[in-house]
Amino acid sequence: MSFPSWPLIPALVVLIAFFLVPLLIMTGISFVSRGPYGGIEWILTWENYVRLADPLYWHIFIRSVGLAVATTLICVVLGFPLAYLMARSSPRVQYLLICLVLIPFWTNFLVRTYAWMFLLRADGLVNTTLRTLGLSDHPVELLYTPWAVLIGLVYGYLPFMVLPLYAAIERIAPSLEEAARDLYATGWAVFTQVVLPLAKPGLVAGCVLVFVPSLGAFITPHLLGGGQTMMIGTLIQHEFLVVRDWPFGAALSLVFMATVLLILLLWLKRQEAMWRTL
Amino acid sequence: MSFPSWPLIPALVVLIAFFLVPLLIMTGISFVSRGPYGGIEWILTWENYVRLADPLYWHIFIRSVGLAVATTLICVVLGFPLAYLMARSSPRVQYLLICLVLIPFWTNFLVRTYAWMFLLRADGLVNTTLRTLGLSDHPVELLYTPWAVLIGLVYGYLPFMVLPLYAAIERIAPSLEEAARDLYATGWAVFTQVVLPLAKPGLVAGCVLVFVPSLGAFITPHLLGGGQTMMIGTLIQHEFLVVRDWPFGAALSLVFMATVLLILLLWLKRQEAMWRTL
Amino acid sequence: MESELVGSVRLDRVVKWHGPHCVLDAVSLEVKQGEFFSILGPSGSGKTTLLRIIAGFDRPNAGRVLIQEQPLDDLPPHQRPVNMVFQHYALFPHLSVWKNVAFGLERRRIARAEVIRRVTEALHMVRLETKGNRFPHELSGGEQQRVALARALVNRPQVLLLDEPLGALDQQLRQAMQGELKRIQEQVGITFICVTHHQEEALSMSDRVAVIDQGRVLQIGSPHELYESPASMAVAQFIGLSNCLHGEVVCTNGTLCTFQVPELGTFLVPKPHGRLPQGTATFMLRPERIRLLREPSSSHGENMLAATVQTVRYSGGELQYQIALSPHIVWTARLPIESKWYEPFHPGERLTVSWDTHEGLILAS
Amino acid sequence: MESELVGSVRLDRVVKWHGPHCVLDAVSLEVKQGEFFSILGPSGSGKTTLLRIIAGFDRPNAGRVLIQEQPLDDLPPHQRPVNMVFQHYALFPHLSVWKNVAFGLERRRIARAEVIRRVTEALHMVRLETKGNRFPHELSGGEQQRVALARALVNRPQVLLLDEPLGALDQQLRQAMQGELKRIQEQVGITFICVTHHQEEALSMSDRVAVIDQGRVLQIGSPHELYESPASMAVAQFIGLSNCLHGEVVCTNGTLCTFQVPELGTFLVPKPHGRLPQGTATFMLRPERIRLLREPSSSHGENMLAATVQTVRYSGGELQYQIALSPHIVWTARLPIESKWYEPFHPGERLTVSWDTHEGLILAS
Repeated sequence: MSFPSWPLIPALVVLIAFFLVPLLIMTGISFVSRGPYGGIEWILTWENYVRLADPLYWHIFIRSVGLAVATTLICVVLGFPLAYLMARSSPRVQYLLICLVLIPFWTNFLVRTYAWMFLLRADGLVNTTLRTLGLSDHPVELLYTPWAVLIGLVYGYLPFMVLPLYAAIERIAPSLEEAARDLYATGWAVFTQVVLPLAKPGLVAGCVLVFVPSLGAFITPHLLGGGQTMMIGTLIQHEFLVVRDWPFGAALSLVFMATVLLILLLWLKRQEAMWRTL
Repeated sequence: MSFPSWPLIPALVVLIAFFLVPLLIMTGISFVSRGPYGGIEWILTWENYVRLADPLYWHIFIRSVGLAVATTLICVVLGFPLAYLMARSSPRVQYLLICLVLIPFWTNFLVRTYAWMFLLRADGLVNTTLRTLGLSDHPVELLYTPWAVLIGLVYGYLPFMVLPLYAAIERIAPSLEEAARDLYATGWAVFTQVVLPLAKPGLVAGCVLVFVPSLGAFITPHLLGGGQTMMIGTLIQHEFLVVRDWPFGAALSLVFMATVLLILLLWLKRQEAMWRTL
Repeated sequence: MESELVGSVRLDRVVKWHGPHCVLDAVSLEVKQGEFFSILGPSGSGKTTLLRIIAGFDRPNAGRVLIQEQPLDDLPPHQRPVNMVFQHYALFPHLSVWKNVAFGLERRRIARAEVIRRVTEALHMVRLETKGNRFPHELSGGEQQRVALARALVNRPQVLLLDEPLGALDQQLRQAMQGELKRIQEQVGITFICVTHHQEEALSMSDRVAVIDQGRVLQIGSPHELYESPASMAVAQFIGLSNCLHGEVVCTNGTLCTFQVPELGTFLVPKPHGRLPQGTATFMLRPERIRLLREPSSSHGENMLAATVQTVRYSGGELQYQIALSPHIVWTARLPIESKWYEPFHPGERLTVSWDTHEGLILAS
Repeated sequence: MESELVGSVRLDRVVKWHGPHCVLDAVSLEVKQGEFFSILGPSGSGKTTLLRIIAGFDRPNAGRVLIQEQPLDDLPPHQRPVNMVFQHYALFPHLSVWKNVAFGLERRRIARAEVIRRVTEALHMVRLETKGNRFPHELSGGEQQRVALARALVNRPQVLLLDEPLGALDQQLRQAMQGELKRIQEQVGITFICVTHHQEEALSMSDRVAVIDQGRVLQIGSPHELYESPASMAVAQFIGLSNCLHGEVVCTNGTLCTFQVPELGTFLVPKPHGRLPQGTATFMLRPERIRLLREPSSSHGENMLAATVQTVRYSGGELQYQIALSPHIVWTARLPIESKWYEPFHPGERLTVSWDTHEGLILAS
């Protein structure tokens, strides 16, 4: 390119400063001790990592992974038809649907979560409706269950599934679907043999974008799950905000991130192998 | 399209349920009274909106808007060269840079914010470095200032600026830049006359994606700004979590969202007019 | 055989509207068994819509499509005995050449051994035996075109539909593929219906051609008929280059008439077929029927007009002249260069245009 | 004039490497003032790189580019006295046609009145006076092409570079634009350097053509020279169709030699220019120099061979025959149809191929 390259140097500096420095700092903090009143003391130690051997933390971790996987799967099932609808609509309708999908981002996340709490409470809208209709005489327990957390997470992260899927499906030429139809494919075969494999990059991107933040989410589990459903995100929040044990929180967060990365890499590898054999 | 349309019906139902119902509920809640122990009581009232006339809230709102505008501008200045670099790199380097930009998303938001707190504290890394180098003998006040909030917001939302800009710039054929060079344009003219106008959709998307959440942010201002810098986001959080006044929080949040929408629509209109005269 | 006289594909007054715009206006045509039939028309003439209606991607607003006299009506695309070669091939980018070709057979749950046999045969036919493991993006344009062809033919449809099959190829490859396509069609004996806007392609490959414009069939005939006896000026101008003059035709008895052009005088023309367009008519002459002479030399059965050379275009084996008969009338003449010693005319040179009286044609204005 | 003998553009042993691949291998050539010069080569021959080096988008690894004998060396593109018409036009999609054309003038801070005068003039030249307010996406392909031309010419460069200027247009439009481009070039008198892979385009528009392949110049000459006296088999095959035979040439005194092909016997050929390639050589004959005869009729100065018709391709005014001289040797013959009564040969028919002995050409193998 003949474009001058000098404006790119600050860009690289910013990139490194912003995106690597906090990571390095957290790594450093995870190897020192907790100060007496929170904060840190400069004594090198493995202690924070040794404490992670406690199966308690791994139970929380596994429960969080399960919930994140469920969130991701539900988002795929709900998001794919939605994304397909968007991609194959007229530009006008596409624009409208994108706006609709993005509406939640215009309101405070907290406010939206409280709307769900209001819906799911013992005296909330769902239970009131059930009671009024005579379908149940004592309140169904909805709020402060893993189900409530699941609903909240799907609600919060569905757009992250829909948007990359939409972008991927929009790139699939409609003539490919017609060619498949012409070659004796039923509607289901067109979907599994043509649309799904070609939407794969968007699907993988969507899964990563939903799985990672829903695994680390802390506000939704805190508000909708209550104290009963401790998640990895709420645990880290607890260490930082309540216990004020920064070094342990940092260690927890790093090990958790490394594990997620590992899981994802293995999954992406397997995906690749799977798609290749398809 | 010959694709069967029945899987699209649940998609539409989900879209409406997920994206409109919470909004309607919040609107409903904002018109009733607060219950004695938090929660709500079913008495219709304008009270929550009347209370918003208090200039206190508008000061907070204006301060928040100022901070969000500053965040957006800094993100544009930092993000444009970065996005350009990404878009014009070889596919291999593009992939690497996207991963680098997305790294922060792999760690808990809270943890990253604490890394910034650690950097900016009175006994943090920046002040320790300054003192060690003899550049300052008493700690510089960094944490719990609007500047810390600004840094935290830019850090948190820069990827939302970089990614749409990258997508927009990548679509600009390099031959257009060459044609401009051929037609006597200097590097700066190529940027202002060709790249910038053609990257406009990405720039507008990036600005919206940074402005809206940074205006509503509550964790970053809470942690990095301390009690001194009350923002609209922390105010809403305060109403919901501490005061437990849901109706007022909902009204606050709705009025605030409507105002943001209005500001953005006016800005987009002006943008359009501006670009047209360019 | 009797069955060969039955139309393989028959369109019966097919009408298609896109909103307020009439794309196909009661189109009827009949394609014979085993024929290479082309539908030739400019872009926007409705020719692609016609093909999509036969394939089942679009529904006609009125009229019917019949294959072997069986109406297709509401049969979805995957149940019609036709296959299509798409305009930009529409190869599945995530599947190998082999998998692309096998796609249709696998969807019909054909036995594995049969699939292998037929895909091998199809790839052999398009001379891509060795490229089965490649992916579409690894192939050249011509190879992609042949994969698209194999993918459709492997299903042994009764009718093969081709949508601008050579449109994405460049000149040299396009000519080679014209021969290839014709060879394959003769080999498999399937009815081909080919949509194109490229007249040379239609003429060189087809048994018969339908010329359509603005949703109406202008003429159906063999390439030779269309070129030598176009039904109207529109057909003449769409098929090959044509020179024309507007004037008055006066016929007496005999095989020749007199044609009068105010600016140029009179000359003889053959008597038009059918009804005589008395009064104003159009005279048409093909550019390669023109002889250019340095000196007027009278010869029996020839017309002669004085003219001036405007431009000369050289294209290797041929020269194309623009010659002005009057300031407002410019004709094109194509002359093969039959010898390397040939001395071309120069722009500005005065010469005599001559042609056999029987080569002209009178069309209604 | 003396100045016209000075090369307008001169390339002096230009070398360009892309990694380990040599794209241009010491290319030297000289383009004269006011000439329409084409660089013809297959894709990947390095022709576009050559153009980009003249424009300044790529730097040569060695060698120099001179305009009016001034070396350009490290001048950036926006300081070179050349303008370029890009392959896919590269029109600014956010600017109107008027703004696109005015872009170069406005960057050079030309006075407003002068900009208006010159843009009006340029749009008039390409016949788009009425489309100044349109945007590129509202124009047809041919109109976009003309905007790209106007946008470059309005700057009055010393040299105009054109990268496959008609590559994105379809056949009919392409032929019309060839004439248009030539007209504009003669009108403005600027040196045009045009890169193309389309041989007909190069022949019909250019004063001179350079044929390049794999980064080397194979031959430079007028279209007539390249077609009638190609320097090598590679050039002959790239310019037009050619029939060839491999055999032995035996020359004695006189203007004719004897050419011997094991399968076909001997016939006479003209004596090659320059050094005699004794022993194995290639005989080349253009397809339109062939006469096809139903009966062998001996005539002075003609060669004759027996052959069988394989295929016939009809394209309106012309027939193209594939004729087999032996099972392994197939020639192409192009015959214009000079009369509507002409009776074509049929596949399988036996006939005699005849040509004037002087029309053949001997090339080193």
